[in-house]
Amino acid sequence: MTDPALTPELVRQHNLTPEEYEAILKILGREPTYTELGIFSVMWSEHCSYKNTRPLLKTFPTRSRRVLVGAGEENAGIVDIGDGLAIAFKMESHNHPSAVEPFQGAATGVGGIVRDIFTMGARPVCALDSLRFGELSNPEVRRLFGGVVAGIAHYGNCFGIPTLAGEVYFDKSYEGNPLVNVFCLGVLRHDQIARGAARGVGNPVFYVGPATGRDGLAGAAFASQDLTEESADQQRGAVQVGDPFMEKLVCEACLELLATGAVAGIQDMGAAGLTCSTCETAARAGTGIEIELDRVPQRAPHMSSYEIMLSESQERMLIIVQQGREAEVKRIFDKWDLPWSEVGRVTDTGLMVVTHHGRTVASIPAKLIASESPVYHREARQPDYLQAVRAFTLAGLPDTADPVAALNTLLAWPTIASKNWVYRQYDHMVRNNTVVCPGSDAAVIRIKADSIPPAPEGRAAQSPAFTGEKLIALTSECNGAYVYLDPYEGGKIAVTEAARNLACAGATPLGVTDNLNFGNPHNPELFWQLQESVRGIGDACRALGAPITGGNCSLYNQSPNGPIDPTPTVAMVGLIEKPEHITTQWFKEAGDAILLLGQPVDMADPLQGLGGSAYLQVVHGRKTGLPPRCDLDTGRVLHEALRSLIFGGGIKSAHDCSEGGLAVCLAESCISQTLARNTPRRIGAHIDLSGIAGARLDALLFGETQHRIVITTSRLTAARTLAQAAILGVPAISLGTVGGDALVIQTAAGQWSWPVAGLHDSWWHSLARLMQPANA
Amino acid sequence: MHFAILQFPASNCDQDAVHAIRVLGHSAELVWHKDTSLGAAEAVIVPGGFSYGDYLRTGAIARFSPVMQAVRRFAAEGGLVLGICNGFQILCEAGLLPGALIRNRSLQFRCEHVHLKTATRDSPFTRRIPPDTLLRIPVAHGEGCYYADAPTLARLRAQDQILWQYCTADGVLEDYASPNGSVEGIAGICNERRNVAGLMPHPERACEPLVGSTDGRWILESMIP
Amino acid sequence: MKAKIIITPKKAVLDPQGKTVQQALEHMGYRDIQAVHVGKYLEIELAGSDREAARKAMEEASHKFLSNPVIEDYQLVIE
Amino acid sequence: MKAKIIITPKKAVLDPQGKTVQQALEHMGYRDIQAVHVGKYLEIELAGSDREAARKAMEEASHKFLSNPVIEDYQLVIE
Ligand SMILES: Nc1ncnc2c1ncn2[C@@H]1O[C@H](COP(=O)(O)OP(=O)(O)O)[C@@H](O)[C@H]1O
Ligand SMILES: [Mg+2]
Repeated sequence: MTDPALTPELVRQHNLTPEEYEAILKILGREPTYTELGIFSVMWSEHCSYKNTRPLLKTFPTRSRRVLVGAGEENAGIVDIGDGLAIAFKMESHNHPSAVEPFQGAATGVGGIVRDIFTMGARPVCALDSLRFGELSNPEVRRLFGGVVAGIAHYGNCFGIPTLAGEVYFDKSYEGNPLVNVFCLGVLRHDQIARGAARGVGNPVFYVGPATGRDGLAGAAFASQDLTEESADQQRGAVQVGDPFMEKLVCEACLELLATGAVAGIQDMGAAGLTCSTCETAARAGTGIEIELDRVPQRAPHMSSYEIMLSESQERMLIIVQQGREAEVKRIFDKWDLPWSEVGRVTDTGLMVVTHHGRTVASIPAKLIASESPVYHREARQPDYLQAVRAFTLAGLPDTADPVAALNTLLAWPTIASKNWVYRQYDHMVRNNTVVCPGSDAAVIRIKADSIPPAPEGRAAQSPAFTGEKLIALTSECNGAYVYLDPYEGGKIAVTEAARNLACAGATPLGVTDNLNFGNPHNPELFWQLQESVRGIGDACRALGAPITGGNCSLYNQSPNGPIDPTPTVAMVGLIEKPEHITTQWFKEAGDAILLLGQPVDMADPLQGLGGSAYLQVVHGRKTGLPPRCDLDTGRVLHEALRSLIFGGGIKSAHDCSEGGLAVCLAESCISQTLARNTPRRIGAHIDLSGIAGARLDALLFGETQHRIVITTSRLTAARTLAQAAILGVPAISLGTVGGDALVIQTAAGQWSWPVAGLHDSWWHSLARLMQPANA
Repeated sequence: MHFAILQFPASNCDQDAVHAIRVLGHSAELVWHKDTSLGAAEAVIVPGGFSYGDYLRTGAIARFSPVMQAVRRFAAEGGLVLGICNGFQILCEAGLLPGALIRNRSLQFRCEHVHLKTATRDSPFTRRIPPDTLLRIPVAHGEGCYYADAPTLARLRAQDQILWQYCTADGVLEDYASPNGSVEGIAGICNERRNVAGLMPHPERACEPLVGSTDGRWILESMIP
Repeated sequence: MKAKIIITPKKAVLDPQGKTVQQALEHMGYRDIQAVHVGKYLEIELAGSDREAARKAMEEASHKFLSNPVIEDYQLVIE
Repeated sequence: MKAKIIITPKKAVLDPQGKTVQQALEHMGYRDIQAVHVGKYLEIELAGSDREAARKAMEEASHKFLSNPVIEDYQLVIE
């Protein structure tokens, strides 16, 4: 097979600019081969090089005294959780593959992020998924949503990782370009951190896992273009299919192998497969690497060197083994019946050399691919649409006349409705560690001895085995509408709400991983959204003491219908010190006092928290107005106060106000506890808001003023709790009492009542009904 | 009491079973699917997971593993064998239990807590369950719909082999209480000799207050003399 | 040679997938659908040329392993 | 009439199920197995007698709904 001639057209098809091509000539001192052109094109795609985002990512706070491996150093960041233990976590997107083939696209997304985690030497212990789709009235959206959820379920369940938290938003802007962000968290001991580096000249390089096929050719490049009919069609020919069964075996075998100490470096073959893994491991170690493609197991006949290097076949790993210890690799991989092959060696040349059929098809200075990769400071311009957003006022917007209907509608709105249709398809309890299941503000998982990979041989005797338990809380957040309406505030709110959810669970933040889902960075207005939200996220992470330990950028999220709402998804992980601190969102017992921490309505906001709100979208059909203001100090003080109260004992439930405002928060507190299948535990509440003056009724009930948390205590401790909140610097008022069969809200404007059975029905079954219009 | 917990490629509740047994104060060891002996085991648990990816049919490939020959002998000698979830599927495929488990009627995987009624306390898997006590235990499966033909069902009933049924919080057998559409709400059964049992729910995930239920202990403790 | 094996759920066994496909087809406007059965299809490529030996081996595999006689029937063709 | 539809994974697409079944067969001692592909089989019972109309409808359904053209091929027979 002859390689095509290098023409400017071919260079363009590889998404390389003439300037980038010049840079390649300079690095090589000659024309690239066809395979080299392919290698540069994927390595310099946005997906692998972050060429448009690197300058922005540099502004993130990435360190704390707990961060052991920081953002960008390795495949995932690592954070200390005490007692010699650490967690590795990261989020990754699989948006475009999921648009093309929802089930496999989402499934392989899970596979990819799980590999990123065990590559670090950590045992994957839980996953989380953050999803965005168009509106469910569209059958194509239902197909995508159903397929994505089934794909995540298939991969995660079979692998045996609990998917225990996440979020799903539905908005027209995601039609045709769904977002599928998946997160994985793993556990390891400090002395178990593995490196993705090709260390030790002369060390053999092993390929383990299934054979390479033509699947996902140049998937990284595909992710770095707008989603068009044409680009999708190209990708359809080569859809990646995930094999979670294989991944489970590869994971167990790798962890077992790492424990032997025979591994000098390990790297998964994710985006850009063999190319990226060889290049990066050599660049990290400052060595060279030589691989012989004839030794790479191949699934399809007659694959070219270009295809083998660019394939994204799943579940493959590259392992650099200490010379002389090859037998251990063979023994362990044979035990697990896994294919392996010795494909090359570490060298001291600094070159990544690829040979095929006796010919050298690529020879590139590994370090330079990374260090000389282009960086662009894109033009940013404030979008025109913001004028109208800022001009929006409540004048002419009649106050609510029917709060009863409005609350029921909001609870049934798919974005707010219970996501049980999703998470009941995920095995969220496998591994026997799930303490708080999906359905509360944050999920809680315990870490115990069997969460940790096998101990390195010989080391076990030195450091005593961990026999205790640790508790980790997780949540993910991002309200894309807010970010669209004000990217800076929206970015801040995503982080702050995540931190607030953790506080509600009784947890203190450890770190953040983010996934920046945006449109085409060449569009200055879209780049401005990116730049502003990065600034917001960075500021919030600094203020709340949650460093960013890693993440992922997914640009070019636009279909022919236009760009998505900018969606910088934030996943935050926190530590819960004691089991007694674990707090859930639902009301516990009749007679308990309901209190509000925070300002009922932000009266300094001219929109009283209604800008960008779910209420405005659902009831008035408008996605506009500046979102609620997010003062980071107020947030920090509130979270710390809530934690102090929880640590002091006596807080029986805590739920924050987010989409749908106070009324939705109260309703959820009444109806969100589930004891078992078809066995909700519902309990009513009597709320008196008549003392709150000045605000509009819709703003009081459904406004989304930030920094508010509804808590309950026993009646006897309520007064003391209010006094303590005041000392801790947080406004707090009494809202009412738990009990009865209805949520009753009394305001200055009147009294309304909702039987909890009806609220529950609207909220719990909404997604199932929308997904089955035929049976509705 | 010493338990053997089988480990197939892609078993993923094997560690959970080991942990649960240790929580109960007993010992457990993993036995690799290629092993031909169960060692010093006094009881066997075939754990949940997706052995061999559940490819072809759940449990179809695992059933042919060398270790299953050992389990067969162990059962033939009267040893206690409990199959949980995928383990139940494997035991049915292996013919150690009658019937089969097919796709959930919803066609979707279901993970949630369910209520179980113990249909008979006359078995080494149910004998310690307090009378008239419903169990609250998680399920997590895509293919847990129990099927057996009419003569087999009649035999199961006649010989009191149905051990657990899905029920409502009030203990009523209702269709909607079942996560999978099993015939007669069957969640678990035993063989005629009453030393081999299988169930779809996960008792090993319900042995500690921290994870939300301790009802699974009744089942595992029943196995301990 | 090729062994082609079609595995179908026994008539008495609940076939929720068949039911769902039928409903979906009806919902999409297809008429005259009286029943849908969903099964499995296996294609096994075999070396060698002894048809009778292949048939015997594949019959056995189908009966013992590829299908579950409690819930499934199979048809085998050697080509 | 009956429509019989065989749906198989496209050749270029990974078929982990086929691979696993192949390995299992080899472990059980079956020789000469070169490849295994696992697909789906649908049997649709149709009322009426217009074969051509049935074929057209079933072609469309196979393409649009019963198979996933991104990763699967199908064969349709009307009997
Ligand atoms: N895709 C999903 N996967 C798993 N759990 C989910 C998913 N979407 C939502 N959840 C869970 O449902 C609950 C409610 O989610 P959400 O409405 O986003 O809450 P909040 O407003 O507090 O962030 C949370 O426990 C969340 O983790
Ligand atoms: Mg919340």
